[in-house]
Amino acid sequence: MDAMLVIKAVAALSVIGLAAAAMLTAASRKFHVEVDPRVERVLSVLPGANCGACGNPSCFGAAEAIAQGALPVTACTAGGQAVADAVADVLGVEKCAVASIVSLRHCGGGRAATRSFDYAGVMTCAAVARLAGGDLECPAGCFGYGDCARVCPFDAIAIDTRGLPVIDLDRCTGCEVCVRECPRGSIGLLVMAPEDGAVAVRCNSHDKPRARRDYCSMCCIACKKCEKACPADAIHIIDLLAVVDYDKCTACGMCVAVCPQECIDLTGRAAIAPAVMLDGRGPKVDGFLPVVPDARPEGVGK
Amino acid sequence: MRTRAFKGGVHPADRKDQTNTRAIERAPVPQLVTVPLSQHLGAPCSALVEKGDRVRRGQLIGDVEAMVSAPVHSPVDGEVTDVGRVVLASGMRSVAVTIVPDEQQDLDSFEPVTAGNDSVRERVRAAGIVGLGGAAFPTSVKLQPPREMPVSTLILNGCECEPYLTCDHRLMLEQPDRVIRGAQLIAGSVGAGRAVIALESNKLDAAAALRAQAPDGVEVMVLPTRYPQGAEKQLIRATIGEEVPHGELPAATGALVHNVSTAAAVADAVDQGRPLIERVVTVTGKVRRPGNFMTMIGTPVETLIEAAGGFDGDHGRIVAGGPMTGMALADLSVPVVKGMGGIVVLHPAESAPAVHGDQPCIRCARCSDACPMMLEPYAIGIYANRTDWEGTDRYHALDCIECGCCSYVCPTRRPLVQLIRGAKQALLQRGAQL
Amino acid sequence: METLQHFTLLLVGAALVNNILLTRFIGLCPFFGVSSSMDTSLGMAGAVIFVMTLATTATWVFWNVLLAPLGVGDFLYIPAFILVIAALVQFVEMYLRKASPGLYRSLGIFLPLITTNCAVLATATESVRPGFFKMGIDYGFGFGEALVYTIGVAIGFGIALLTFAALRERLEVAPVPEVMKGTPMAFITAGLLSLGYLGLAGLFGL
Amino acid sequence: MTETTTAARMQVAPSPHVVAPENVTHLMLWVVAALAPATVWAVWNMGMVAAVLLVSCIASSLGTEWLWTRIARRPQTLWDGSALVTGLLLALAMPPLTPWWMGVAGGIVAVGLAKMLFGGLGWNLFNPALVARAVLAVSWTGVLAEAGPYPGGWFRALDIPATGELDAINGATRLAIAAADRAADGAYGVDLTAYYQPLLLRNLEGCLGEVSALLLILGGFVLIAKRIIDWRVPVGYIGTVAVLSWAFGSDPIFNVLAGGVLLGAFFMATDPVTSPMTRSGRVVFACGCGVFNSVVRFFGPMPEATTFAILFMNGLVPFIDRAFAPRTFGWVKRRG
Amino acid sequence: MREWLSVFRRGLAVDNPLTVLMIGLCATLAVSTKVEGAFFMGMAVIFVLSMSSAIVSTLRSLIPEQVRIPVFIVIIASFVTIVDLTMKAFLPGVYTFLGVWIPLIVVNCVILGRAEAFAYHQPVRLALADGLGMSLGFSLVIVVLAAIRELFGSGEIVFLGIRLIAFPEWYPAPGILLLFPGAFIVFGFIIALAKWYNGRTSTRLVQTDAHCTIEEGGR
Amino acid sequence: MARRAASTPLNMIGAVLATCLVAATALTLTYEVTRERILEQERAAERSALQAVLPGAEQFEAADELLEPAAEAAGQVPVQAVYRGFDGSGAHAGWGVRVAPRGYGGPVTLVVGLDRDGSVLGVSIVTQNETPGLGTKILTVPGWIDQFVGWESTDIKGSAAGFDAIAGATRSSVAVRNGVTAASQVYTEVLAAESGEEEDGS
Ligand SMILES: Cc1cc2nc3c(=O)[nH]c(=O)nc-3n(C[C@H](O)[C@H](O)[C@H](O)COP(=O)(O)O)c2cc1C
Ligand SMILES: Cc1cc2nc3c(=O)[nH]c(=O)nc-3n(C[C@H](O)[C@H](O)[C@H](O)COP(=O)(O)O)c2cc1C
Ligand SMILES: Cc1cc2nc3c(=O)[nH]c(=O)nc-3n(C[C@H](O)[C@H](O)[C@H](O)COP(=O)(O)O)c2cc1C
Ligand SMILES: Cc1cc2nc3c(=O)[nH]c(=O)nc-3n(C[C@H](O)[C@H](O)[C@H](O)CO)c2cc1C
Ligand code: SF4
Ligand code: SF4
Ligand code: SF4
Ligand code: SF4
Ligand code: FES
Repeated sequence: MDAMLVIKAVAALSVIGLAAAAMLTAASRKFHVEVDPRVERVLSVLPGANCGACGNPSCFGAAEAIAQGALPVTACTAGGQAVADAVADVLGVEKCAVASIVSLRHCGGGRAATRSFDYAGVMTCAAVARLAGGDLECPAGCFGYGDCARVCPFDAIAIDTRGLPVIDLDRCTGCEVCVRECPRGSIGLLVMAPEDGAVAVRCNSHDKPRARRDYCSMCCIACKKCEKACPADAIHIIDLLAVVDYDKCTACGMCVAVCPQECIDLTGRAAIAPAVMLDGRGPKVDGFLPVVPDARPEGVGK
Repeated sequence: MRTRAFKGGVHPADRKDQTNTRAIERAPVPQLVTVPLSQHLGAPCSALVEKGDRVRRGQLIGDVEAMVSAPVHSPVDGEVTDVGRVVLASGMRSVAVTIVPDEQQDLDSFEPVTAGNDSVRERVRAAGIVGLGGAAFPTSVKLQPPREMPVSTLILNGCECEPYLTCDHRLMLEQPDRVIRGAQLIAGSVGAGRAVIALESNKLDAAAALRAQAPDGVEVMVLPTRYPQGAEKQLIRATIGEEVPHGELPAATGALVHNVSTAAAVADAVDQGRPLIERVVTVTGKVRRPGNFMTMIGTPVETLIEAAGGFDGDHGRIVAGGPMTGMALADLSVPVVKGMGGIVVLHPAESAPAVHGDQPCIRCARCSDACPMMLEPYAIGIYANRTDWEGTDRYHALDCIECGCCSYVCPTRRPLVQLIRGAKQALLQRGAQL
Repeated sequence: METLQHFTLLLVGAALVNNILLTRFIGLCPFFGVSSSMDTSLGMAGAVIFVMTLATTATWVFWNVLLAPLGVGDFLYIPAFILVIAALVQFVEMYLRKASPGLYRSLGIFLPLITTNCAVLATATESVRPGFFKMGIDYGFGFGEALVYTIGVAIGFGIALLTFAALRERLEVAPVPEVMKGTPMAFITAGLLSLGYLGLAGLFGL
Repeated sequence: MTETTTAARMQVAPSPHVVAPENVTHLMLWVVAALAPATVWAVWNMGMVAAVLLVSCIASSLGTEWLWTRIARRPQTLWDGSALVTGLLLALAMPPLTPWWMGVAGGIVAVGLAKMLFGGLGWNLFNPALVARAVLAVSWTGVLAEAGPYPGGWFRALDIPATGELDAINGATRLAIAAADRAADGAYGVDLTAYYQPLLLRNLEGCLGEVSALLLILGGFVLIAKRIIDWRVPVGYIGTVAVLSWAFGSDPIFNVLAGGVLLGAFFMATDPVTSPMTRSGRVVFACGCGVFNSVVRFFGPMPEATTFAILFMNGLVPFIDRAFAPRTFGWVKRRG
Repeated sequence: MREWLSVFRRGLAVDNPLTVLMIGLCATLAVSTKVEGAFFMGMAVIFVLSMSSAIVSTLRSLIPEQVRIPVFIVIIASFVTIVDLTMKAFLPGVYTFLGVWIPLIVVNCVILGRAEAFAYHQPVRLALADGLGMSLGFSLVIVVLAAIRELFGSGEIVFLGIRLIAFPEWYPAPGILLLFPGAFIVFGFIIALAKWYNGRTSTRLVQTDAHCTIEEGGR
Repeated sequence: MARRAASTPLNMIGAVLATCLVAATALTLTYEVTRERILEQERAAERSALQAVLPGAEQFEAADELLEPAAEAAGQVPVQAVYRGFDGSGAHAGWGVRVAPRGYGGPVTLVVGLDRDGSVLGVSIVTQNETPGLGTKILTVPGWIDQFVGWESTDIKGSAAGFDAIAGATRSSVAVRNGVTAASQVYTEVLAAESGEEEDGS
């Protein structure tokens, strides 16, 4: 073996190796730039959905704010407790509990509500809402064109065969994006305990009960049966509409049982009805919901 | 002149011959008038009357302090039977005063308005005049241009470029004196040295009538017939050759645009103290006796259609305003408002086909060639469809004037205007949030 | 005139006819990684042109001063070159971050990506080791030729990256089947794009 | 107010409420109509083989579109006619002796791979017919070559490399021959003007669509007159080819008439979906096609480069669209 | 052992270097015209990656922080050179086919070895699992890609001179599959397949994960 | 986490030097070990190529002195090597010429075997970079390459005219043909004289 070649090789590689090492070492000392490493660390545990629910334009913004103490470690609504704990972990601060909130739909009309005209055009709730006030007789009902489903950053909503959005509470993080998107306020944000479930009144019309009945068979008729049945004094007829006080509601389901209009539902993890989803390939339904799949080029807004 | 014309535009079949020879006639007094308190852009009025009150024709029934607003007056003698919410043709909900007219009506008299002072602007405001060209922007506001942008040219918009409509045409033909008087008053009020009455080449008879009476300083200009010649920015481009810069008022070019009917209403308000309680409405299309009707504000659309002889067989959409920018009606009981220049009952085959949802864009570029604002509507549509509002902003969605040329030419019938409108709304909301 | 023609052909050949991304399969990771928007790909293209030129210069010097004279190039060039390139890029990155944060934001963030990119190593190696690639012509490069060639390659990289990014922006909004969204469609688009480049093969005998 | 009195619900839709009479199907059928004379003439002259190829290309294009929409549960788009145009153009761009199974494969590639996979009509980035043609050409060059000369003509139609020697190939299109001659002696050995007439009227040595240049030009004029295509594209394309041919010392008219330039310039580079949106962009696009076509024809290994020229420029379209965006009314500066 | 397996398995699917991380595309697309070449390319990567992961991990406590990058690069590049020279000497046919792509894998191996991210912090055992998993994931995909391209593109698969499988004579092999466009397109479909597969498994994971953590989050 | 060596200058230089030492030594070793084999492989490849084209020969000897005139004779086509072949008895059995005509994707290197009268005994393709599936057919189409066998230098034009190119691989085919023609050219202008001399000399 050629010893000379070994020496030459070692020399050459060492020169290059040392030069590289020296350059890097010198550079890292000389050009050192201080970046707050906490921002990176917080960012690494955030979900990265950039949903904006926390009021920041992106997860990065949130990470900065959290690292600087401008926002609490629980700032990420979407991430829930897990993320809050992780953030607390990486920042080395005390963990705090977050309230778990999910969104709830306040309309049960769907196919049971009367349409006021034949609509043609862009199949979104926002678009129909701009034309003659929307194609529902009910001034507050859900159009069912699925804007909420399109915008949900966690893919928690799908339009079911009744033409109503169904919210998968397992996925919903309470980020409120859908609530902001809905032109009807058909979805309300509320605080609830997922394990226990909660009741939801599926009517939001402030018309007179008589008028409501004319255009929707699922409406609240203000009969007060729920109010009487509730053992926890948690449901009341206010302005001719049943309203739940979630601080008191124990999700016992009494009101659900007595409502003659089937206008109250028990929701929550245990109670999600197995609705047939129309997520692009379900059965086509006649009537007013013919084109939700087409109106939604796949993955729009996702 | 040709070089000044705006780019783009379309030539829809104008179908004006149905009504452009019909003299303006009076529509019957309806059994019920519903006068909305928000017929204009700006703050809605508050009702000054209650259920059960008696009102006189011309009496002020709604007003508000806000600067951008216009009061409303009762078009009839009668009794107020309700003050409540109604749905308007635009789909907006507004409080309206419902009046049952008396049996006997003196249609030639009215209660003259009282203005704070004698200036043209005050009288116009008191008369509740809004732009009759469609946008229903309170005229008095436009009579007060920003100080740093003096108005040098008043342009009276007699283009009436929308298909079917002839109300402005008939007005210019039958009452050129009122239009010219209005032009003089407005020009005097804003200090404009030059007044131009612009109309399209399909109304040469009206041009002749105007020319016959036009004094010095009032010019009659005939422009090529092309939609949307009457849109404010395009009209300014065609008459004085300047582009209204993005985000600026027309006054930035030294021009002020008013509709000819607005000018006529201004003339009446100043000279007679006449409030804006009536307007000419073209009722045309698949009706038995199409024509131009002097109609009281608040008249239900049904009444007008009956006045025009009722439907003539099957019909398609019923449009309030022109077919390019007007609104399809869901309900014929909606009232005529100040900004409504026509009721067009479309032929079923002529109505745009009903498109449900998204149609593909084949990138034929017809929309961008037709767009008078030189936008790329297809691109805005694509981004709007994805609710990517930044994307729509990159393509200047906010500059769209919603003229409808793009949807009109699109071979796949993409609902472009609707998509763009959605984008504009979203962008404006976001702008407001910021 | 001769030289001008020679250099022009060298440039065109390197940039278009033998486009490094679409006809030679080199540097594909960033081609797919940073082409999702025009803006980022513009930054990347700039950074690649910069780094490639620098890297070729450096490897050319090390090869001709150290490795070739010592006769150890044949088996040391891989560690030597990648070390040189990695160190260089890292150095430039740190320098930019300190000296010119603006430039760093537009170009610098792409620098680490470049180290992990075949194109730089391949082009630098190719420029000093003629015949490394079995391309149409046997490039026997002087320093000037090596530089022109490198710049040509880098320009070709930039052109392909930018057009691809523009295509992907359009693809992004298209209703493609759900499973094909994103990278799968990017690959198929690249395939069809390279179909067009196929027509250039053998142009001018390059 | 909310009570509806009329029995039938009224239709409410956004403005405008009237639309221009022409829809997509009309556009597509006009293209078919413009191609019809050339197609009929080709079948008349070439007979059964041409008919079989036409049927296989068109049937497989339509079939793929139908199947795709069924399987993907998208709205049926068969009737918009674009698959018909794609199939027809594919057939016209192939030599008549192409085996039928290649026509079928071409239709599947065109509509399945190049169009529907990208989202269907309007979303494809590359011209479907040309993608298919390129794929067939590089996949089965041998098969196409072995298909041999058309009975009664001596031709080989696909993009076979010109080799410098005529005898190296079994037969050649006039273009290939001309190129070969030029390469061999540095000048044309033949008088190219003699070819004008057959190329214009009846030429059996090329693809189906090349039988008569005159009929193609007529069809193109119809589309221009109907404003279905922008005249800038064919004029820019053909003009560039003519000028460059002249500059490279060849006969401009022959170079325009021979090969696929006319079919490409009038019917393929004009495909709205895969060409730029603005007029200036289209000029750049067309000239780019012309430059690519001529440069490859004169300095490259193949005599025919229309397919690759247009595909290459298709790739640049989004970029061109960005670079040549129109100036919005009232905006002084171009958008950044 | 479970930990070892889970680290090992990651490279095969959810973190597959080719279909998910998209690293090492050049060599993959270039040499996948032949199963033979792809196979040996895979072997080369397996060798380099597992050897360097192991060595880097063994030496991890001896290498000072600031010079670790040059040191790691030298280690990895040396293994690549060894493969390069050895293959040239003993498998000349394969070497001619793989040619320049062997030296170029150094780039990917530097990333994949992820000397920093993984081996540097892990015991040898896990570093090896990672290296093996990653390189096997790489090899798996490249061989599948090559099998599709060779079989359908040329009608047969020939491995070291032995014809493994062949289509009947009349099969008109579409040559496009052996060219650049074919490589991109087939690989596009493979990624889609991988995405679909990973999506199926990982969505389920995410779902249960979310559920568990929220419950365990203890409200 | 394992304890890590501190970043002192000594440690750092030491670590880098040690790595380089080990790596360079290992690589040199590998290189040394493989070098012989690599050269041998190359020689063997060349030999087997020559053997394939000159079936009668057993010994080959590079005739480097003829390279320059040969290159001149071949014109455009580069000539890389010229070999004399000797049969078992040491008698001159023919010539091997390695040429590198340009194909589609770059040079196609081939060895052409010529007998002493200049007729082609065999052609073998050594390296090529043609398009897989298309140009590579010059390798894969069975029997194709054999058509060159028997071409006479005296009538090379005639043979070339009747040559059969592979459909779809015309340029690659022509490259091979050009290589063969060039080799014949070399024979006519250089080797023929040499052959004669040797005959005289033997
Ligand atoms: C919010 C708003 C403010 C406006 N302010 C003024 C103004 O100060 N002076 C003026 O002359 N016109 C003003 N305009 C009127 C517009 O420039 C335009 O003339 C009017 O909206 C009529 O538009 P049209 O073309 O759609 O009918 C204003 C319009 C809007 C919507
Ligand atoms: C697309 C479009 C078309 C228009 N066409 C007319 C028209 O034909 N006649 C008209 O008076 N105003 C038309 N306008 C409204 C004018 O732009 C402008 O608002 C009006 O002339 C101002 O006068 P006013 O405030 O008195 O209504 C149109 C607006 C748009 C957006
Ligand atoms: C060849 C090479 C490969 C690299 N691979 C990775 C990698 O896989 N992941 C990563 O996060 N960074 C990678 N980097 C980036 C560097 O690790 C990183 O920029 C550097 O270590 C930062 O130095 P620090 O440790 O002082 O923060 C790589 C850098 C080089 C030179
Ligand atoms: C003028 C015109 C030219 C067309 N040219 C082609 C073409 O060259 N190839 C093709 O596949 N389709 C063509 N089409 C049909 C259609 O646009 C094409 O299938 C789309 O690319 C599919 O999205 C053409 C259509 C028109 C209107
Ligand atoms: S359902 Fe609504 S609140 Fe829940 S995650 Fe989706 S968008 Fe957010
Ligand atoms: S809840 Fe609101 S956004 Fe969702 S479908 Fe109903 S109306 Fe649309
Ligand atoms: S509606 Fe808007 S985008 Fe469409 S043509 Fe008119 S101005 Fe242009
Ligand atoms: S007119 Fe319609 S199809 Fe044509 S480019 Fe515009 S949106 Fe697309
Ligand atoms: S393998 Fe990633 S750039 Fe080459």
